[in-house]
Amino acid sequence: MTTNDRKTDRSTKANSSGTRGSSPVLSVIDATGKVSRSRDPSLSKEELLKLYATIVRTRVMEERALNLQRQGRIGFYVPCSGQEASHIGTAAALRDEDWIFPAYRQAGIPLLRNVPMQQIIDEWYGNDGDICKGRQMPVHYSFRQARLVSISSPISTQLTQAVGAAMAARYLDEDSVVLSYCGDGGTSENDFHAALNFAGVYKAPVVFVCENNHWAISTPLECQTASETMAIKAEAYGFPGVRVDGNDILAVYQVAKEAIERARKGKGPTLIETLTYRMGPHSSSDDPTRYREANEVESWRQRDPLDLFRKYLKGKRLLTQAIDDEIHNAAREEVNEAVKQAEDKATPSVSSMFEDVYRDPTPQLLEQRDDLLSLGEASAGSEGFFPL
Amino acid sequence: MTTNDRKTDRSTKANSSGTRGSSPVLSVIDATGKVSRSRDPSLSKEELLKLYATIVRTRVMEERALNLQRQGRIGFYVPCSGQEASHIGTAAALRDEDWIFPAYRQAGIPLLRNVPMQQIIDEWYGNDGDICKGRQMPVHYSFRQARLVSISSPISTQLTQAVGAAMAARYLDEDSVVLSYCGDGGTSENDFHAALNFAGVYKAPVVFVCENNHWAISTPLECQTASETMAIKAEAYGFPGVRVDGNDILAVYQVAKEAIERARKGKGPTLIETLTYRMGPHSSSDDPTRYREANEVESWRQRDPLDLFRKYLKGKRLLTQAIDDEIHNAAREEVNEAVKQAEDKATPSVSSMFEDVYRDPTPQLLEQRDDLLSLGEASAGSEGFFPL
Amino acid sequence: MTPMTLLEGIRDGLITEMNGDDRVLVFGEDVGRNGGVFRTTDGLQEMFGEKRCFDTPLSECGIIGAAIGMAVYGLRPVPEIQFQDFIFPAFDQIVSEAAKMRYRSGGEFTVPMVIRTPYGGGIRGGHYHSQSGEVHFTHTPGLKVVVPSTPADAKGLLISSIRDDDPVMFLEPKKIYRTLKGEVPEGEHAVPLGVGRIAREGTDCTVVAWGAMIEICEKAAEELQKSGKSIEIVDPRTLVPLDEKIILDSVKKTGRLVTVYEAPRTSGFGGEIAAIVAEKAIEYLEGPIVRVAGFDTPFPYALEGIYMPDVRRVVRGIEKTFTW
Amino acid sequence: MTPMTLLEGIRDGLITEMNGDDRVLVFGEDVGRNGGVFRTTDGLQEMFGEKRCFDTPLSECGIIGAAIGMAVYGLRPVPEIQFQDFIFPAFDQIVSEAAKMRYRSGGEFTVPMVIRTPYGGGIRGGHYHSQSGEVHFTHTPGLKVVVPSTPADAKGLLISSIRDDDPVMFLEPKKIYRTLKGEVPEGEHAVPLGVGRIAREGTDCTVVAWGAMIEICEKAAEELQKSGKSIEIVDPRTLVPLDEKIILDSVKKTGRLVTVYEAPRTSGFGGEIAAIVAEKAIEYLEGPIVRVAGFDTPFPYALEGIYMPDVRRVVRGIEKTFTW
Ligand SMILES: Cc1ncc(C[n+]2csc(CCOP(=O)(O)OP(=O)(O)O)c2C)c(N)n1
Ligand SMILES: Cc1ncc(C[n+]2csc(CCOP(=O)(O)OP(=O)(O)O)c2C)c(N)n1
Ligand SMILES: [Mg+2]
Ligand SMILES: [Mg+2]
Repeated sequence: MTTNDRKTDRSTKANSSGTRGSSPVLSVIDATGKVSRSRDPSLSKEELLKLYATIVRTRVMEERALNLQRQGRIGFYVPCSGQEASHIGTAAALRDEDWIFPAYRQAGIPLLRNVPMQQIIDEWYGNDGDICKGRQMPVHYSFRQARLVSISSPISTQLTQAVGAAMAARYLDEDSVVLSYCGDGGTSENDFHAALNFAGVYKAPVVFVCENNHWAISTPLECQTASETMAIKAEAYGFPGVRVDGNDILAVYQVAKEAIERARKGKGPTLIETLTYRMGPHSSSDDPTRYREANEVESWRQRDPLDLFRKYLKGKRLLTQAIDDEIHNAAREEVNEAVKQAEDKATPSVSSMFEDVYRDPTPQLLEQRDDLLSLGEASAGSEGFFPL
Repeated sequence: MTTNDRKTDRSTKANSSGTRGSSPVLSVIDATGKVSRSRDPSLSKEELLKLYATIVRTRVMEERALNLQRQGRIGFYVPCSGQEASHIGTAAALRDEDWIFPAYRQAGIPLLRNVPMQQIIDEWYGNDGDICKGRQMPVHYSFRQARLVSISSPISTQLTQAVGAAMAARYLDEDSVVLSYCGDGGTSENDFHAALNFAGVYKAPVVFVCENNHWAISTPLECQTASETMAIKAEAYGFPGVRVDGNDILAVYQVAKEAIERARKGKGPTLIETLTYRMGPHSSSDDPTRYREANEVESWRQRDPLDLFRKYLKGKRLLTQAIDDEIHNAAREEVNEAVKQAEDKATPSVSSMFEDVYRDPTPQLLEQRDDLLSLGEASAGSEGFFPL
Repeated sequence: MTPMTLLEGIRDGLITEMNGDDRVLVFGEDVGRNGGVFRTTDGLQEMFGEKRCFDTPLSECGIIGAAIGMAVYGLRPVPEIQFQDFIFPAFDQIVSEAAKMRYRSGGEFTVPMVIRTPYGGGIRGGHYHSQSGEVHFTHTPGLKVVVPSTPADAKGLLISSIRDDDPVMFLEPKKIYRTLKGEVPEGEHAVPLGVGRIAREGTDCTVVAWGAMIEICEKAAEELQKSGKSIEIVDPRTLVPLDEKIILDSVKKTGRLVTVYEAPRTSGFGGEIAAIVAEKAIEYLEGPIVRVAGFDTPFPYALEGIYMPDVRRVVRGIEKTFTW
Repeated sequence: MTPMTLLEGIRDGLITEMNGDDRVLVFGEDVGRNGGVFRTTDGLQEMFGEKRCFDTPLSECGIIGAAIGMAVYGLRPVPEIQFQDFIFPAFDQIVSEAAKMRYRSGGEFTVPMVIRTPYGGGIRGGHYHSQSGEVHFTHTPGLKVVVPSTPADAKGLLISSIRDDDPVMFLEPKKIYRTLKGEVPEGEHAVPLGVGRIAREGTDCTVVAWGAMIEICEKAAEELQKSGKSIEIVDPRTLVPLDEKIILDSVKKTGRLVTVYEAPRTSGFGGEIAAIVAEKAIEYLEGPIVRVAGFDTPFPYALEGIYMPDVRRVVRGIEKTFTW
């Protein structure tokens, strides 16, 4: 079946600033790093540098992750390079008490929310320091201390849950807001529809961020939907949708701030579409050269959100080369140290596999555990049954 | 959780003609039965009278069905009174070779497509004349000869299937179009989203009719969605949505005709929202006085699609009282005769229960059948094991 | 003690928990204003207000997804799915999300939620208002699966389910919603999960059944009593966690086992019970383990009475364990 | 005969049927341009064009719903679900629609469709890239359930499935996609559905397994051979329809039965096989029926190797049928 003859322009030009069709795309930083004054969210120097450092730490962490994966030291990785501004910028507009239901490609958020690097990297290794006890693939984090809810693989299931959490917050008369993410592919799933519909009906204090990186693995946007934009989909649910240049962290922050405050005031949900691009493969198992053009990737590299933000900061004289180097070095050291520690940790115990299925294990689980353990003991002498 | 404070006006006034919000509602016949000339689809007298007779036959058939149900002679019924124009008008715009994937509330379509009354009423009884072999509840028809695909209970599942059928038609270079129905409640389901999205992406020759009767059992529209209209939801999928007065059969026909021809020409899908009202209960198990106001029902009764069409036909001198009586009498007789015959038919055989699970029964099914039958024989002498 | 139907027992359980715990919310399609299509939630909206008992859009996916989010946030949602046959649009949320949340987060996030849903045949509901899908849930680690068979248990098990810290599938045998009456303790009444009951004592053959099948088995046992066979009926009450001991003890005593269930025979939960006994107590068996179940066809309409296990088939099933 | 991996066998089966029948369409997430995330459909889009092999939006519900509509209209769709773990958004379409279409329409409408999907552990995929959900389908009358365990069967069973007039769940053991190699007949090669095979002949104990578990059982059998125990391995190939006879005949010969499966133990398909044997051949059994299965937990990541049945556990399971 050939899809719709429409051909989407995935280059940065179509998306950067200005309008496409009837949908304006908000952009704050221009290609030279200058800012349109009227829209500058006017963050303090500390705030700006924390955002910058978070992007850098995310980038450094990821480079290492892909390396470790290639060396077979961790099993899998999902890089987000190119999309850091999109999720770090949106999450930065939250208050600490607000909740996040992420997808799997928002690696910068735990760092932004001060989750120790060690906890993140322990998760990659699935070692006994991992909060998730080695039960999930790398990048499927759970950080309660950061109000970042457990990530799963099925696409978009977090969205309806986010709405429920927002309804709960409202029921409890708390004024926290819930932020949830999905990809462009994620808009096609059942939960996207149910979530936005419920959010509209109950006016839940939730903000949805659709990170439109133009691809769902190898599936291009025009094969995902014939909708003019992702933002327009919000109209089908009775609330506003906005488009923003997802590589421009100030624009992203600004748009998120407004949507979050709207939600907090009881004015209901917003769908934010961030236009962005994943510069790397879908995951460590993916070979993007099979399905996309080098020049498309290159055109987006020219608008790397890290470079763009650096230009802005340097232009404003908020960042010197020395500070930049320091940030990079600190990040590298932080990662090195965490990797070292993670590699020294043990695999979770065999009996831990039977925990947390329920609050209290059923008799069946205890029996299965004991049965398994007895086998281990019986043969431990010969070849060592539990190799991990 | 209280829903959105928005309060939908469900009265006919808000919906009849003119515009509501930004969405125009197409209407052709006014309250006096007069027609806005420019939009009259100019059907022939025969065509108009067939439409009229189909509404009457549907109405007469249903009155009888509810009666039979109350008497315990059939198990269940789902009335569509008030909505006949909406589905008969849309389906009438099809060609014979076009396919239909209905929901359960389009009882007029089989009649329009010349399915014998007997086959319909045999289905209510689930007797051995029933095409479905007594396997489904009443009103879950399947009429291959009318290209009307088997109806199921789960809401909106027919919509994605309709898209697949339309894709198949296009793949086979046939120019048939597929029409599919759902209710206002049905727009909230997973399949609504998937279906419209696929239809948009593949530009499938399919037309969706959302019969917005303002209620999903006891759930009012404002609790179903915060969307301004149902029609607007089409924009999220990149194709047009239109609203039409669903009680005005000429308007419905006109809108459907355009959408169907559009689809046939390869221009893609349309979502038609027909504004209508079910005048009776959701089903024979439902008591609508628990949840809706008498005056709301009354206001819609004033715009009964049968009366409206009659006014039009009489105004145009296409229908005399004598012909009207004849149509009614013929319908009554047709129904009486079919009921009589249906009641004389036997229950499907016990062994038929094991057929059609697969093309050929598995050994397991044959064993289960024989085992069951052997029990029947063993005890047939005593109290008669198979009472049906 | 008050005489109640099974349905009233459930309603009483809901009221008890809503009174006792503000975090308990009831919602679903038509549960509010209409009080549920079976009237299980009748009057709850008036009693507790629209914030605690409300109608939802027609989306099981949304209902369960939102319920999970509420539970994660700290509430105790009790969503209703109108018929178990209509749970499948929410199946992904149930098996991929609710069931795995505690495990995958190392215990950080939990889903204390009770999904109430009517299941089973007996109301002439045909394909889509009659199915018994318990196995889809018993095969999903992380879910508990509860099936009451008396009004008192309906209340008591529901209360325990709502107090439980894990997601519970609460399957209500709709056939006996109104036909089964019994004494129900007033106020607080919690029947623990994981503890079966002997519905009838006997010595010659064990029958394991649940929900609406219990009364069929009781009639079959009466019938067989006439020919001197003493039948023990075990109602596990909760399929997960399963009280294996009560089943094994009974089989060890009687030497015979029949399982009775409404779902299609292949891969039904009675097969699981047969497999447990064939692994752990085969040496006690004096005959084959017989299953009396629905057939491996979709649930029919006109022949519903033939499809569902009835007294004759149960009697014959039991007899087969004696002469084979 | 050509040496192929299991994955190549599947691809060859697809090509054979696409060549032979214009009505065969292949689609799903990333199956077109990318040739599938496992490369099972590699090159098909070039060979057959975008009309016959194409990518879809990220919606399993849409993929299967549309496939059903195509099948009803007269095509033979072969949709792919990227991982079986992700089939649940389409579960309603599969169990409520595809499975029941023929029955509910009295045979008027049918759904000749093959849903291909990789299942099972062994690739360190954690919770959501490792599950074995066959029971959800074996418990749904109207579906056939096929699991190949050799490259030749992968091709031959797939061809039969595509030619079958009913909906088939074609579950591909991804663990052995590339690791298992074997000779595959060229061109037309159809292995009938419903006919099991003896993967290894033996006299002392029957082991029933399928998919990637066959090779584990073969290793266990080798191991036990050393101590003089002769193990027969039965691969049913299709779980529905099940070749009961080949299982019962084997058990009658050996007097012992072990079932091995990756899915969680409770309500797994090995329990169904145990139940069948406990009903139909209990008098031949000389020991308990033992199940070696996944544990009743979600599928773990770091401890995958411990979770999945391995040679040790299978050996011990078999030994239990001798000494208990
Ligand atoms: C329900 C489901 N179907 C399929 C997959 C396999 N899968 C993982 S990521 C992905 C693409 C997601 O694309 P998008 O939503 O655009 O997010 P992105 O990866 O681009 O951030 C797919 C198909 C899945 N994880 N879950
Ligand atoms: C998946 C699913 N959920 C719930 C039901 C129960 N149910 C039957 S009809 C109905 C309301 C449908 O409302 P709508 O779509 O507006 O159609 P209408 O009945 O008004 O024509 C509900 C909830 C169902 N049949 N299927
Ligand atoms: Mg994407
Ligand atoms: Mg409606």
